[in-house]
Amino acid sequence: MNFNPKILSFFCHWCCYAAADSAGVARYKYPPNNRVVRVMCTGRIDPLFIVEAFRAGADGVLVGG
Amino acid sequence: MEAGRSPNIEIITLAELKELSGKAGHFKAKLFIKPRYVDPQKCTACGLCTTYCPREVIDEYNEGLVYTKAARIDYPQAIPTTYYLDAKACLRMQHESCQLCANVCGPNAIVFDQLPEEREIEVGAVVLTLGFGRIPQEVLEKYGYGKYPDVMTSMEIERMTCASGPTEGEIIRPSDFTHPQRIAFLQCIGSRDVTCDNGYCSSVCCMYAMKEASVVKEHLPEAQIDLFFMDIRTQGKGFDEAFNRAVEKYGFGIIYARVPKIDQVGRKLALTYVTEDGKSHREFYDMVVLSVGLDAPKDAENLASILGIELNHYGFAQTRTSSPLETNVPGIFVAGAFQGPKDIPESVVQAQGVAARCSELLAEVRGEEAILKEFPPEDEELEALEPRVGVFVCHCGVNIASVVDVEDVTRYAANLPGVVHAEDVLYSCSQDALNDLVKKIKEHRLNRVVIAACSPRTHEPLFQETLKEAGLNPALIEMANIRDQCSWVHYFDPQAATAKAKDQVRMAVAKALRLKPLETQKVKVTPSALVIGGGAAGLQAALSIAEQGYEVHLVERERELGGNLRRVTGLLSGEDPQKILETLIKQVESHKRIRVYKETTVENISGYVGNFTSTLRSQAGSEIVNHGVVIIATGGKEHRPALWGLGEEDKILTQLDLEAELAGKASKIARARSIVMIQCVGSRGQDLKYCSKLCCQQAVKNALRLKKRYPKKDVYVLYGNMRTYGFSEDAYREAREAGVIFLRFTPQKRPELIKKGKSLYVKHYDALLGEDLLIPADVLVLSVGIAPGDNEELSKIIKAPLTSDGFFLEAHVKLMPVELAVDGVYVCGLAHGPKPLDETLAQARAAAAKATIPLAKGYVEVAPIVSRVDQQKCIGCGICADLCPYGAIQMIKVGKRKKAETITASCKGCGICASHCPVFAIEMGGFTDEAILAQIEAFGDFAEKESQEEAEKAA
Amino acid sequence: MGKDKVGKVMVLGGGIAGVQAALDLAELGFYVYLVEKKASIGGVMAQLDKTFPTNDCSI
Amino acid sequence: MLIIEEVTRRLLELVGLRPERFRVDWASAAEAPLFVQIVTNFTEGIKKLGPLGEAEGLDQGTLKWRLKAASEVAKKSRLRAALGSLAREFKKAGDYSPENISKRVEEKIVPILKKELFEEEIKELLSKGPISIDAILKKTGATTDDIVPILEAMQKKGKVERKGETLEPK
Repeated sequence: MNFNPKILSFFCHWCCYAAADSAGVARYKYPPNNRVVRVMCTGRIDPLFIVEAFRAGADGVLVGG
Repeated sequence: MEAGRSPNIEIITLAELKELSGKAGHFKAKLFIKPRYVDPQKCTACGLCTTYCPREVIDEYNEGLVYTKAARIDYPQAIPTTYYLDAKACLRMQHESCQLCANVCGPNAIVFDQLPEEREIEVGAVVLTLGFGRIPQEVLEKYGYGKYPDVMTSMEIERMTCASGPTEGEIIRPSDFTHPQRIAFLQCIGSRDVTCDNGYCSSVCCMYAMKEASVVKEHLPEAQIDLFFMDIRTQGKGFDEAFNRAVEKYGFGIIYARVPKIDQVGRKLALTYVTEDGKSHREFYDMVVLSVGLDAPKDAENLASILGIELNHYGFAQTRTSSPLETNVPGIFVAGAFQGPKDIPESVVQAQGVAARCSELLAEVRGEEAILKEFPPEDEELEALEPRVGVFVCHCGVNIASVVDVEDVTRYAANLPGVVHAEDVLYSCSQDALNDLVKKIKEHRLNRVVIAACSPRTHEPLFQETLKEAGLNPALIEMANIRDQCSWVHYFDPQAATAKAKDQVRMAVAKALRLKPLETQKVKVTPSALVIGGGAAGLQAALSIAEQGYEVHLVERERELGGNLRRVTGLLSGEDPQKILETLIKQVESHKRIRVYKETTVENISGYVGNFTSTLRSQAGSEIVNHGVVIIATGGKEHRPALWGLGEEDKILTQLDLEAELAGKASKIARARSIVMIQCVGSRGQDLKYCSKLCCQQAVKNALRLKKRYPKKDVYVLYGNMRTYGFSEDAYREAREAGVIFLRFTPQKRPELIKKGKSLYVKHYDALLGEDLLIPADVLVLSVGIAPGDNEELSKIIKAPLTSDGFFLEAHVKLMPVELAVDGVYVCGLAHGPKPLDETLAQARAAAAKATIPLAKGYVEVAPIVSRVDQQKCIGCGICADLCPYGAIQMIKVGKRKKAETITASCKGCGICASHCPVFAIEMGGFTDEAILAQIEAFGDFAEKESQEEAEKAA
Repeated sequence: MGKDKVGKVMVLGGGIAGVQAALDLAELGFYVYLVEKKASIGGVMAQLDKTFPTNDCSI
Repeated sequence: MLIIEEVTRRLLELVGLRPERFRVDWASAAEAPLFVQIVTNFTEGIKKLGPLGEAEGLDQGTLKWRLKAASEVAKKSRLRAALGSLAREFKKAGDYSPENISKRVEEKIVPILKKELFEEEIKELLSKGPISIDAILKKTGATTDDIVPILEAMQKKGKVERKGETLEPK
């Protein structure tokens, strides 16, 4: 089975988004399945966003603070 | 490289200083400016001149590995982005024969008859950042360089590993263009070598060799790489860890030997050397890389005579420990490698420090010559049009384009709804690309811009500036991160990376369509600083800020100022540390703009850059102070581990204890016949993981002091790697010559303490003899390293992270070495990491420079990411006001009803208010519900499309 | 004496240290002449591919 | 965030999604390796789970209308006000232990979630024509206790008519 999940991530500008940048700078690698929405803080996350993400067809939603 | 964009920096290239007169505060300088033969106003950097220039010359920028043309630019992102003609090579100028470039140049920018120019400028201060020079060719020739093509320099490898370099990142042997299988890196070429008059250590080669070896290994996974060291000098913050990780990951061979000679045998290079166990080896390699050191800059002597500054005996600027940034001439300062070999972070720190130093000198004329940058008014008509999105997809050289199919992404973007223009760009952040962006905005009437490139965290401000220049509101840009979070991390799957890039671009376009112009707010700054910690770093930082003209609150926990420096009684330079400290304290305590709080701690800090409020607690009670910035200079502490019987016997001392002895009667020493020093006690893999950087210098210093006072006594220093980097290598050599015995141990066989009756011995495994030695230790001196202070609590108060070792984590290791992740908070001294006094003092000034910037400006700009309440929708429930972590929402009365209102300056844009608003009455600037939902929906387009495709396939 | 001073600084050498000093001086409210011998600024750092330990591109 | 997380989790649970599909995690700017680990683990987890709906045993149609209902619920000011008040209560009391959050959300929010979600779902179902109570129970995955009060309220408002075991929209 070759299932490539579609994952939507919401990353905090100061934390996870920054960590993701550092991961790039260090040339780490990770699976290319996630798409990223940058927010200034995870406090911005509304339950509606998560539900909408699934409605849009996400197989998983990751919120990174 | 923002220097090209500041209206207050005038770049004068191809220029040399001829004369300097006047004095500190007011100099007159005469410059000699060579002709460029290209008019920078007209040149569009199209590169046609280079294409058509028939004259090939060796490309120095690429270390002579390839050819370039007489009409050229060194590299595409060069500033100024103007081509130039190399007069020495140009056929027209040498032989009056050709003028192809002038013929093809569209804007007629070529001026063959341009003449050299003299220019006189008046300045208040002079900063010398000459950098470093090259080790002479003769030194390299001793190792067969120039004779054997496969002996290469580290700079040549650097260009070769560069993906946009001459070989496009391929590592090949110049002799036969094959991939080398076995590579040797030789350290200390032109460094630590008195035979070429460079007795000093170049400080950076160990680390860069490891970097290059790692990159080479990434390119050639099969290659076996050996590195030949005398000592591994990776003393910088976090360097040991990076080094060890690289050795483990790539399986490098580490050999302690200095290879005296290389010869070619057949197609291979033979290295003959002797290892520590006395055995002789002869090994064959396909390629040898010489880790070439840093020489004094070539023109230093000439400049020194023009300026009247002193150079040290190696030709670098002469400075003192107490004033590492000053030459002997007042008003002439120095920073970077010209002050002594150093790496990028150290250079940046000194550069920032020197800025503070100039700012102190010229405080009263600050702003008099500065030009304010003005932007054209916003084109409101354009902004009001239906969104017209322009998408710019960046290659970032090969950083993105080698993984992501940039052209494909661009084609894809062109067809997205709302997009009226899409193109790919080689380096979207280069000056000419930015100019081009302005042009394209006007040409295509773009009112929304999507840049698919690197991270908005680093580059959005740059593009926002460009939008402003084009008359657009800076909020009308969205970036798609297709480098840091795509090409760099998904290089193993270009197809998936390209798909991801397309998705991110589509999502960015969807968001861009919903972006609205936002107003940037300016917030006033309280013009004073809080400096926490009254040691050398805190004193110097406080003094610098005060001298620059701003109020300082200096808080010290102890009863006395001075911190760790109080315990240091000697310096390698011969200066008296106690005098340095005394002077600093006197200046600080008598300064009218500094208020000192002793026996006081910081209980709480609230607020944000420009407007902090802190609670200071002392026995007398607590006091509230307002200030615009914070400097953390809380220091570190001597690490006193429960190792080697420290504290059990009075014959066992730390280096600092020894300094106290040496400053006093030294009765313990006087009785001893043999004194043994042990390095890295508790450091580098024992209870502290890291290297404390200064212990080796300290040990050498104290060993020398002992030998001078008691020439007959035996002094031993047992070490892992002797890290007397820079000019302190001289002292190491002097100590050996004075009879101090240095013995190396390995991490596997660290020395041990043996007690026999009342006598102490140190057991040391001697590699040469192949057996254990028992060294009598009448006094045992431990180099114990530096542990972080109590940083955790402060880190929580200030909300700035620490490294895993417990020191404060800078915002960027190289480019922002004194700034923390929290705006308006800076760090210096041992709170940042272990370092010797001169580095601490320079860093304190660097922190002072950075901290003074907002104070001098008088305001900070608040990014327009703040929340806004739609008072029509607001039902006045007050949930947002209660939940806001920054107290940035207040409830006001509008008519008869309560409504929420944002206090813009306090708002951090976190959005808790918006996500908890029952009626969606709060919008976040740049992150509206509408925009985020549009991004989510755009994400779904992909999902739908793909599942449809899958369904079709299945059918 | 104070009136005598000039609020400008000359930085000799356009490598990383020179550029950084110029940027900070400009931010501190001074006018800077960044004087470079070669045709472009950037110094040796512009020749470096990546820098350790973070391997950032150097520009 | 913790409360929003818990509420979202419960809502997704009621929709019938596997809890593993939604995760909240933390990595600071300095923790790139941790970040990589989080993303990799999460992706692997979802890979194992399979496409949305598959692991849940929900067909695409059901999934779609249930999520649509959930989306409507997330927009309801009644739910949002309750959520806001709860967040406020937590901020004052300061006890953010997972047990406490789970307990208070269960008490305060879940009943609203259930009511609003099932009401939305029933509306959705009814919009397609008459349907039996049994079918509603099956399609929503709710219990009789969950839906009886909702149906009664709807009847009162005259939005639906009960004919024996079948409901007809009005």
